[in-house]
Amino acid sequence: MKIEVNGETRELAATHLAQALAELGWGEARVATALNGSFVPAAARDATELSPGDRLEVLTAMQGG
Amino acid sequence: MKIEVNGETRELAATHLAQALAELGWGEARVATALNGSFVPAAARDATELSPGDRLEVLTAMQGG
Amino acid sequence: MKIEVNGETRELAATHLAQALAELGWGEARVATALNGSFVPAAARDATELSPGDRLEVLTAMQGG
Amino acid sequence: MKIEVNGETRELAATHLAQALAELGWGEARVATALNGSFVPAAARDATELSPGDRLEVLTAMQGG
Amino acid sequence: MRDFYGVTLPTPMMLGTARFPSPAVMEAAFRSSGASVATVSLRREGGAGQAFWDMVRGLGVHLLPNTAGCHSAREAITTAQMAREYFGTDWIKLEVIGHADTLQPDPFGLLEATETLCADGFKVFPYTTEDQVLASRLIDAGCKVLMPWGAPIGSGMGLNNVHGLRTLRAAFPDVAMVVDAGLGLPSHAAQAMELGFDAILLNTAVAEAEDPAVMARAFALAVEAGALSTASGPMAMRDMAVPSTPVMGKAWL
Amino acid sequence: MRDFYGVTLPTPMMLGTARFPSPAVMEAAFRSSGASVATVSLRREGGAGQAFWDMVRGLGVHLLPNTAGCHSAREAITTAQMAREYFGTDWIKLEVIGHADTLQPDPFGLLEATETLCADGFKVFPYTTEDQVLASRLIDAGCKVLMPWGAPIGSGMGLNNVHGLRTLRAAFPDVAMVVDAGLGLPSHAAQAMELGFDAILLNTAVAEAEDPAVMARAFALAVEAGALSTASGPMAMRDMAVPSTPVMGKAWL
Amino acid sequence: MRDFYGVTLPTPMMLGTARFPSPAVMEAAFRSSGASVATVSLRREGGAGQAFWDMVRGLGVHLLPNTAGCHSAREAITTAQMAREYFGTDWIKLEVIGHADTLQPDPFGLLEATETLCADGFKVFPYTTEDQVLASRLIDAGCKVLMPWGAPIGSGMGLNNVHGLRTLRAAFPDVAMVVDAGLGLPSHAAQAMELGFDAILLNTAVAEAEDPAVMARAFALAVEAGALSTASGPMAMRDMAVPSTPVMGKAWL
Amino acid sequence: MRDFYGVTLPTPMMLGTARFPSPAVMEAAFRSSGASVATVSLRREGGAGQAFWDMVRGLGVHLLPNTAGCHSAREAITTAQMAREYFGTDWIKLEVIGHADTLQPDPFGLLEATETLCADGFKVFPYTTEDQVLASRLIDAGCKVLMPWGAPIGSGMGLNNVHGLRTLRAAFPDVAMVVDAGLGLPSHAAQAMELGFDAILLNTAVAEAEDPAVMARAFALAVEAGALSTASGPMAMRDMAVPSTPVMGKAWL
Repeated sequence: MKIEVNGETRELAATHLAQALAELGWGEARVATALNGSFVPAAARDATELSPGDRLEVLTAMQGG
Repeated sequence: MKIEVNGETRELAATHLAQALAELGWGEARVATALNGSFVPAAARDATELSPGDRLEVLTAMQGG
Repeated sequence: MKIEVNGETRELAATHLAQALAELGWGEARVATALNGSFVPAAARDATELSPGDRLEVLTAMQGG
Repeated sequence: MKIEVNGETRELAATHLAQALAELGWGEARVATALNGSFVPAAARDATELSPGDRLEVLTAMQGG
Repeated sequence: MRDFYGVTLPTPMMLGTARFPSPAVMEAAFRSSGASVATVSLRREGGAGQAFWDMVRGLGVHLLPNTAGCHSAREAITTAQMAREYFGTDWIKLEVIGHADTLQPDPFGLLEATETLCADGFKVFPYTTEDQVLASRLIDAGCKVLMPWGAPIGSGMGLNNVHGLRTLRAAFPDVAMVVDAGLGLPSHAAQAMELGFDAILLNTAVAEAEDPAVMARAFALAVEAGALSTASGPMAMRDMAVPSTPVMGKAWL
Repeated sequence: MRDFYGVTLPTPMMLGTARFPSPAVMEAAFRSSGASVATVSLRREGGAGQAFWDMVRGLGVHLLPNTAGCHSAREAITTAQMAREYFGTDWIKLEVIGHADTLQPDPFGLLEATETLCADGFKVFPYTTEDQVLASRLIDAGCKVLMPWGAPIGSGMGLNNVHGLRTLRAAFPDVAMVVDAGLGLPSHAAQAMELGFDAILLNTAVAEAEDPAVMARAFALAVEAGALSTASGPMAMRDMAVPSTPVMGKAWL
Repeated sequence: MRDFYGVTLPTPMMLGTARFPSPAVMEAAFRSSGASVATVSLRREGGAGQAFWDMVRGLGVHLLPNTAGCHSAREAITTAQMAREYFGTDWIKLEVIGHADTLQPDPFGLLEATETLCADGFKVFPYTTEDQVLASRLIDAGCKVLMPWGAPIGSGMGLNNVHGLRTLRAAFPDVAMVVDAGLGLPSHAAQAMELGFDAILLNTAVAEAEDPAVMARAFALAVEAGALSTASGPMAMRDMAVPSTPVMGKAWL
Repeated sequence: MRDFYGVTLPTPMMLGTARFPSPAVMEAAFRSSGASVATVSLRREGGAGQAFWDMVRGLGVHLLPNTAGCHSAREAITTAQMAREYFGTDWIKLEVIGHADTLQPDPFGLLEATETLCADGFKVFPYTTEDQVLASRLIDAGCKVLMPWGAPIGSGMGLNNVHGLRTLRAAFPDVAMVVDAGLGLPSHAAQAMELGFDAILLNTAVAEAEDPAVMARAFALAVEAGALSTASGPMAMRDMAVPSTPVMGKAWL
């Protein structure tokens, strides 16, 4: 299905968030995730289903002031 | 009944606000009134019943900054 | 003789300051004069002799802050 | 003779500055001297004659800002 | 000058009526300053109200009732409603005090009361801080006038946060703004107008001067001076000297 | 107001005549401000002198010739002598410039020229710094007026050393003092008068405004405001807030 | 020094990690300053995250994630939750920006997000204004630390409202306070500590210096200087001079 | 750091020896601050001189005798000659006081004494004002160091005329300059160094602190901070905010 990942539309085979991260090459990466503006803890990624048009944010550490 | 007028307890015969103002000698005076913290317009004074323990504020113009 | 008037060298026939002013066209003008850095009052212009190379300043009113 | 030492009048037998310092108990002390407002170097104390009424200042180190 | 809820004031000066040594001195201050707005309040009837009411009406200026001393939105709203009836005006100088020592506005209570009163048809003059976000919320609520403080009420310190006031002024060029509270000297008032504010409101600096009528006049002249300065396009400040008298034609002496 | 060598001025404002876009604008600035003194200079005759002389006489104000641009006592003295004859006044605004970038007074040349000119019967208005020792020497030399700078000429920065100016003012309470140079905005002028100075002298801030006549008026109002403030006994500044509206009689709502 | 949610910091300096010319220069700045807290953020994974994470952990300082760029409480809350998981800390520098030009805090969004996050167990470091009423609401919500701004982020202006900051400090003597944003020079940082603040947080003034490591050291020394000054009981300021060298025993020469 | 008549000082801090509660506290202040110069004076022998002399020699710092309290060039010259012999140094902190209340330098007496002493081989450290013309005359007389005041001695007000000091610093880039007198807090000292001065001299602010040794340390850190800041190329101040945390990559939440 098509979902939006960090602002870009992607076609994914995954049906759950954990799979999506793996498919996107972030299976092992240290990231924090939010789906449609709500935080999804790492522990909940396996059980989190995706729907077409979902907005997924995958964030990581960056410089800050 | 006993009601509190401008912070002082008064024994009044009046049962309505308009009567109370007259009884207090403010029948003709230019004043603004609030009962139990809520504004009572002049037009509503006749119809406004008093209950024992009511808190009546009778205000007038004063210097202000 | 040659004298310097307001920074410019001039050839003058005059031998005295008063004549020089007339020759320069300032006979009637309201001006203040200094010769070689010293003030020459109007009353002293007739009697003030000029020498070759003298430095004459002829000043007038101007805007000032 | 009488001379003024650091603001106080003293009767001294000494005729020269070096003797005066000794007589005042400052023979050995580290001090700087001025006579009548002028500096007298240590080397000149022996040769410096005193006159009645002289003003002698004998100074030493003190706190300063 | 910008208008205040459709009213164009003859002078950019608003004056309080409190703390004067006598009513006569207060009237003299209004006359000498030409102040066009007088702030008033409501207090418990003690017998003096009618006389004061007659006197302030006699000043022939716009009355601006305040909600001074109110520490909650509810108190301020009720006071505003009573004031509207008593003084016969929908103008209200809305004060919701957040702290007794600084008498600073409570941003939360102020916004709550403003929203209620604007919805109820009041023309709110909110006593506020220089906070730009609060200002935008008050404007969204319906305010067409803002009254940021210069310094704590009665302190006479002048403009404590010039950068903040300048930023506020620049952020809302079309909103009428009055510097209220904290002015102590005419130069403070002139500075406020030079920053582009539209008027000032003061009380203590005039009422507590040895000669209030003269000080009121001094402030009136200062605000006019500041307003004219802004209107006349001031020179740009320079970091170096520039001779005013022309150098050209200078004699060699 | 203190007098200036026996002359009482109608207004505490002195205005320069330089850098205006046109003579007409300059005249308008004098009219709108009611300035009571005009500063003028002497330059090499280029033909325009007579017309300017007629015009400034027409202003009906006191003329104060300056020695602008002089970098030595000798130059300044000769210029002063020429000015006395030309302008028919023994008033002289004595400038002995010490540095071309800052146009700051040269304390040494200024004192030397002042001593000579006072001895020669001039009424010297020395352009000086806020230096209190220099001031006392100028007063000893015969000055009854001092003109300390606020900031470098033409900078418009205002009062760079408020503490120094306050100290100078307090040190010589009986000497007339004019803040000269550096004022950029009316609030600067009001502040100078609030500090107790007796007048201001300015030029660039008015002449370089987009509308000089209006800005001149603004400064005139500001100096009057500052003077009235000083006369009316200002309140004392406080570090804490004090309610203007009385707390007594406040309703419980 | 006051503690920060139970943590006593070795130095009263917090340093941002952004805008440095290189990671190596950033590390040098942390080493030279001994800063004890590093602020970090979360951004979209672009590949560089892991390396930065390894590097900041290597600094051996406390990490303080921020919610920079969030303009609503909801955004800030979600970002805070993600940061807690990623960085493994319940410390959060809470920014809810109210205006893009000034980057000033939004008092309303900030309070809303603070109440939610405190209830959710976060240790909130709110980026706030000097507003005392807002401060008391944040403290009521559970904040044990406040981070008032000195001036707009990245402006380097220093402390724009000294009176307001002094009042805030005095109002809540037991709350740890960090001056955050706007510091441009070490003297600004020393002044903040002299006013009684407990630490400073800065970034741009260090990162944009020509030599960030040296500037970081300069700020570290300045905050220590200010803290020691407050601890050592400063002299009272006087309006008049007092000789340091004793007059007694002065020679008559 | 610039040198002082060929001497490079280990630290840019000079400390007075007066007004300390005890000699032990004074020694502690020198140790804690690492001050590299101690100012001393000469007074009438009362018995305590030898002990003080032994003690200050024991500090292991450069001694800088002063002419404190001298109100004429003649007095100052004689005092300087006595000091050179007593302390065995040709360094002299030359004070010629012009007024008892402000203890401000007398520009005329100072220049006269400076010319005499420089001609006599002294290395003069003149206590002067920010006056640029006076400064140029002192430099012409042979001074390679200037000591402009920040504020009246012992007032603790800090830098009263920042613009004047900045102008002075810029006018003579190659002359060593020490801000002397009037500093009250470490932030004042840091600011002086940020303005480009080479060192500070202070006494009262340290000696009158409740804990002089700690305050001395605070000032030492502040001057080092200011010096490092100047060396590290500070950011430019901006009038608007600029986010430190990058906006790029910000999540949409």
